[in-house]
Amino acid sequence: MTTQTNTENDAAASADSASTILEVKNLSTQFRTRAGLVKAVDDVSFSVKEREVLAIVGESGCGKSVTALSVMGLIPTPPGEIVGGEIMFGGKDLLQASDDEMQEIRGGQMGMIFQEPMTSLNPVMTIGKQVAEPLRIHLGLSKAAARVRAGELLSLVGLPDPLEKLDDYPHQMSGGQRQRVMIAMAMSCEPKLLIADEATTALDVTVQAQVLELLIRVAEEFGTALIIITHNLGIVARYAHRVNVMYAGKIRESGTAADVYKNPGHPYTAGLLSSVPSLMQSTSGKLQSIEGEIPDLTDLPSGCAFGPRCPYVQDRCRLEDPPLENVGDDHISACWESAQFRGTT
Amino acid sequence: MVKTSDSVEPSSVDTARIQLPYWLAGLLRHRLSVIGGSFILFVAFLAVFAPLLTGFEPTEVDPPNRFLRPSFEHLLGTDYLGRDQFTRLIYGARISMVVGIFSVVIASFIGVPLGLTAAHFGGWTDSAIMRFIDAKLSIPGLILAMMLLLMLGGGVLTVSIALGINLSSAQARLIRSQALSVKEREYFHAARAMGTSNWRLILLHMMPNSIQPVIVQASLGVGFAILGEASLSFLGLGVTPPTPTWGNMLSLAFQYMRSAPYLLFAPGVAILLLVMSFSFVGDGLRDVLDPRLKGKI
Amino acid sequence: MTRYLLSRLGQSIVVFLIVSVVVFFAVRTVPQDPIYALVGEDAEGYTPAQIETIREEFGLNRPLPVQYMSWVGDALKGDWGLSFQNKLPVIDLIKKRIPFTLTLAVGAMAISIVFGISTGVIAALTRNSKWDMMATGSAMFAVAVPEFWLALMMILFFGVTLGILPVYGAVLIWDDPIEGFRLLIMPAFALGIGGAATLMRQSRSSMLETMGEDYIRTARSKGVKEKTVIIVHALRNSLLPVVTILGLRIGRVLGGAVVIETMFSWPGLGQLAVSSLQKADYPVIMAIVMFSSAAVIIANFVTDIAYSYIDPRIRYA
Amino acid sequence: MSMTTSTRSVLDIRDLQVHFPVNRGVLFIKNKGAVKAVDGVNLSIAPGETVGLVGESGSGKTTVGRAIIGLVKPTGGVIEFEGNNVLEMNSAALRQFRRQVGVVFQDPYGSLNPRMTAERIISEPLVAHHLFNSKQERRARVQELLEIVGLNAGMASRYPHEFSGGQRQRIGIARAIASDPTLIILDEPVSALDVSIQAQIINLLDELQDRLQIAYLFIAHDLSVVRHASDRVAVMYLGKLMEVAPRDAVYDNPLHPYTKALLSAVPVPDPEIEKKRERTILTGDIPSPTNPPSGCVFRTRCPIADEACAESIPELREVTPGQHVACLKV
Repeated sequence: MTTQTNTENDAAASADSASTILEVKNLSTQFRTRAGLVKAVDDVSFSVKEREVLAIVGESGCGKSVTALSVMGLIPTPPGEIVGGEIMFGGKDLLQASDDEMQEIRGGQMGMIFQEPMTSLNPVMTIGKQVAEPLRIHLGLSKAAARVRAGELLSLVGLPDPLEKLDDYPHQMSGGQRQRVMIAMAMSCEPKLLIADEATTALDVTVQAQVLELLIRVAEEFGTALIIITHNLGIVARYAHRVNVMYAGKIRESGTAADVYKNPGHPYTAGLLSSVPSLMQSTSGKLQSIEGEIPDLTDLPSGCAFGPRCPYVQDRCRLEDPPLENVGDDHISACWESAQFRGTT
Repeated sequence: MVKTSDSVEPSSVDTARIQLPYWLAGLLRHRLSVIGGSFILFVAFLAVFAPLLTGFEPTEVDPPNRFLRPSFEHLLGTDYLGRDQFTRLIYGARISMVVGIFSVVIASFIGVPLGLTAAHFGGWTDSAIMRFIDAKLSIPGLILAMMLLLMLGGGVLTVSIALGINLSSAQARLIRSQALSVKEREYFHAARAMGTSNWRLILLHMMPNSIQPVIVQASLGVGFAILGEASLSFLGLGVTPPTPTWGNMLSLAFQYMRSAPYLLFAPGVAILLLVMSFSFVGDGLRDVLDPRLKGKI
Repeated sequence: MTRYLLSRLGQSIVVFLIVSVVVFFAVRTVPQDPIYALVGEDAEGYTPAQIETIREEFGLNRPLPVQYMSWVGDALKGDWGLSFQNKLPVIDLIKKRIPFTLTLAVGAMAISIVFGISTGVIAALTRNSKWDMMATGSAMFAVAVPEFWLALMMILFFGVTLGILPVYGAVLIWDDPIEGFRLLIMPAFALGIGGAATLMRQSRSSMLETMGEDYIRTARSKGVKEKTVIIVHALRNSLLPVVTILGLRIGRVLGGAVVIETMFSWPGLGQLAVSSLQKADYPVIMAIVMFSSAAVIIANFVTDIAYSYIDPRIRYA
Repeated sequence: MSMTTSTRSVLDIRDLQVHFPVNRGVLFIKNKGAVKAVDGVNLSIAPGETVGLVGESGSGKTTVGRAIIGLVKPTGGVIEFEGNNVLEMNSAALRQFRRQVGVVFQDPYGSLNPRMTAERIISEPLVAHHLFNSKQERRARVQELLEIVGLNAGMASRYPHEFSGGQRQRIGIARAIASDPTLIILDEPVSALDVSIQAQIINLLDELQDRLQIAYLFIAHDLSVVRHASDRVAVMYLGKLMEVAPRDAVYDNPLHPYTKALLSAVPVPDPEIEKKRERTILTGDIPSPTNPPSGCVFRTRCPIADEACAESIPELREVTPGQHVACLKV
């Protein structure tokens, strides 16, 4: 997109490179569908520091999950394909890594938890075997040792009767328990990075709180950095250090969570925040909503993809897609009108 | 495709709609369906215009000219009575096509109402219908058909009925399972909550949304019925001689295998190609009507 | 699981009872009075009094429900009545033929399973490659080919032209393994190849579907090697629907055996079925239908057991 | 026991019970116990009022809604609509009742028949209740409804798949208001929608209520949305009501320990508030409704439960004016 922003990112990264564990540069991932070519992720750059909690937030089709799957090397090909960019992790570009190298990284140094607790575990394999699998692969533990460690991990994630659970099958557990098992499994080799893709979306509120607290606690204990992918702005506010706001395949705004919420740099972020009714005080009358519909990814509007829904849209927005630019300290946003928009907010 | 919150496939359910131009267009893009469909039309043409396409009668015996090898006059040779094989083949096509289509129509008329009734009313009605279908399925199809023919006597219609009854249980099971899933859909609940009558529920909501796999199954079923008729005729139990069918032609060819092996080929290849054509069209329909299975089968 | 299996067993018994009722009444409501099957079409040489005596002798003068009850009662005791054709006990005829049909069915199923599942899985894993094309293409062919024509072609080629395989008769494999096997090859192949095609298509689509499941992605996210993903995670799950198909295949095989046994002069139940049907030998027909239906029901029950063994969701239900 | 405050309510549910039998047995089905999906619920809705019904999975909130519209058969209790018990109505009265009660479901993809055009979908209740009998009248009504819900009248001939999720939900709403109902059951009407679309639909529902004076039973699990949309809020857990009160009382001064925990579990989209909020994280899972705990159903996860809670079932009682709580410790 713009070299200017990239060099800035590079500079920021190299200044603090000792603690940056993941750096994604200009990542683009596409899917060939019957409806046409979908640019699910388009020129996305961001980085994650050690022990950091990064949130990627956005609505359906924004590309947040595809970003995560690209990092993990789990894009199903075909129909998907990573068409450009770099994913630097542990001094290596993952996009150049061989299958064997990727297998070593996945589950060893980088783990992932998925949205659907009901379908993400193998239904015909015991919990114990599934949790032991990465231990045997990456740490080379014996069958017996892996089983012992799996039991410890299950107790670490707070499952009652962990040793009995080893021989249970997934269908015997509740959704919350399965997500705990997923955490135990993903964290078993104490990875440097864990990606939680809508990991608590399918859970009830009280269970969601338990699982999130657990995730944060275990990550802190193991010194693991987290990427939380969610559409829930509350979760981001509670747990994230930094936040990337995505819309139609691109990062539109990025900054510290405190900064982005207090002083959004993009009309989309602002609209999103004001669309959520408040829990803390009663409101009546109209909610501020974003008009229009989420665009069809096979047929994006020209210029800024948010343009057609944006209350601040100008002619320029319809012609040129704005680059990410600094709007504050460690806070970037892609909006031609950000100065004007922020003045009016 | 990735199953995530932001699935990038724009609403894959979309293509599930049924509109004539749409599925026809879909089928026409499906190469094998086009080949299959063309062959079916070709056979139908031969069957319909059989009397115009040959100078012989299918049952016309000509003892001096028995066991003639294929020639210009007798494209596929003659059999032990000197009957022209090509003539018998295209007249036989009539039986195959008619039995194939009749059977499936009969199967659908039995199976679809049974399946819908079982699904809609559930409980004892469902159990009774399903156990009955299980019982029927537990009797090997060909044996059942043979028993029915014993009761009903041979002939095009009875063979179609026997094979139709056979195929009906698959239809009933299929539409029942589809209808059961429709019953769980919210549009069905919404219609019930509005006080829509049972008839409207079944005819407007349940049937149109569960009929697709039945259509696919029907086109495959035509193939099964053609095979079934051929097997029965081969055993001398289906359509009886002298009416030519591909099955009884092969039965005769079997008896004279050593003296006239060339008689073995044409009817067999004809059955094979016609059945394959129907299965191509069925696969095409499945791809068009049920995008979930696209490219999987 | 016990409860699940017990309920399936209960269902099987109900189904079997329905079959017996349907078969009995279907056969007895045939337009033709069964007595003529016994005494011949025009009852030549019989006086009406004699016919009545025979009717009584075979119990054909009692009300149908009574006849049904006594038929079931006797059948359970192993007495299936006498064949109309040769007045031999039906059960002896059946007993003699079961081993042959069983050998043929097992052979055919083995061919279906071995060829079907392996090619299906390979085709799925090499999707859109030339292996996949070949496997899918031959399956399309094999599903559509009439089994009796395939048998004809094999007889013509291997039996008549090359003369390397016998085309006629049967020897039980435990009486003469080599000859038994040589005799079995062609009929088993003709009977099994359609099933192989069905299983191939089913296991291919099932494998493809499984490979798209969330837990496969989970396994990959753990760094499991692709080979292990397939063998450990995908195979067992994708075999579940295939097992269901297997149970249903038995019925098709027994049906197909009717034609194949007739062609190869294989002295099994299928051949007996054809000859009894031609002679309207009701006691034998009923016994054959009941035995084959029982075989299918038992096969389905065994499938349920196998299924619950593979799938813990049923085992622990 | 009755907590009906208004004598003039549209809907009055008293001691509603929906128990699903658990069938066991091989040949002969034996009835062994029941899932108590809804167990003794009392709730009333005044004309034009919105009552929010919140709860987690297994709470029975959806079953309450389904019992009202007749999709499940209650095993006990009374559902009174404008003074008449729905469960004892003859078919003519039931028909009238169904005309006056609309329903909007959660799934914008599953709630519209994919084989019907928007016009046919919206005119379904009109056909079912013999309203607007001529074709032209019906067509005009459908176009009017489409415009009311913010869609273009020209979209009438489209099929559901040609609409986006938000638009489909608008069609569902048009169908629900087509027969001029006095009450609409909203079963998670926005939870399947994206945040930015949610707000649009909530606004539409608000607007329709003002305009048409419809009462809503708003069933949802999203507590922020319920606060915005409701006048009163009822909190359910394992088939029972825990707390029923005007919304400000529930949110600003929750009395039941479950309500408190539920509210504190919801993260608020404001990092500054989040830093200061105290939270109660409940331990354990929601018990299975097949085998609910004795006494108070919440006691197994309750931070203040003691032996007494295992012994007696707390009744819903008015603790402060208008605020009903089912807890022995309050």
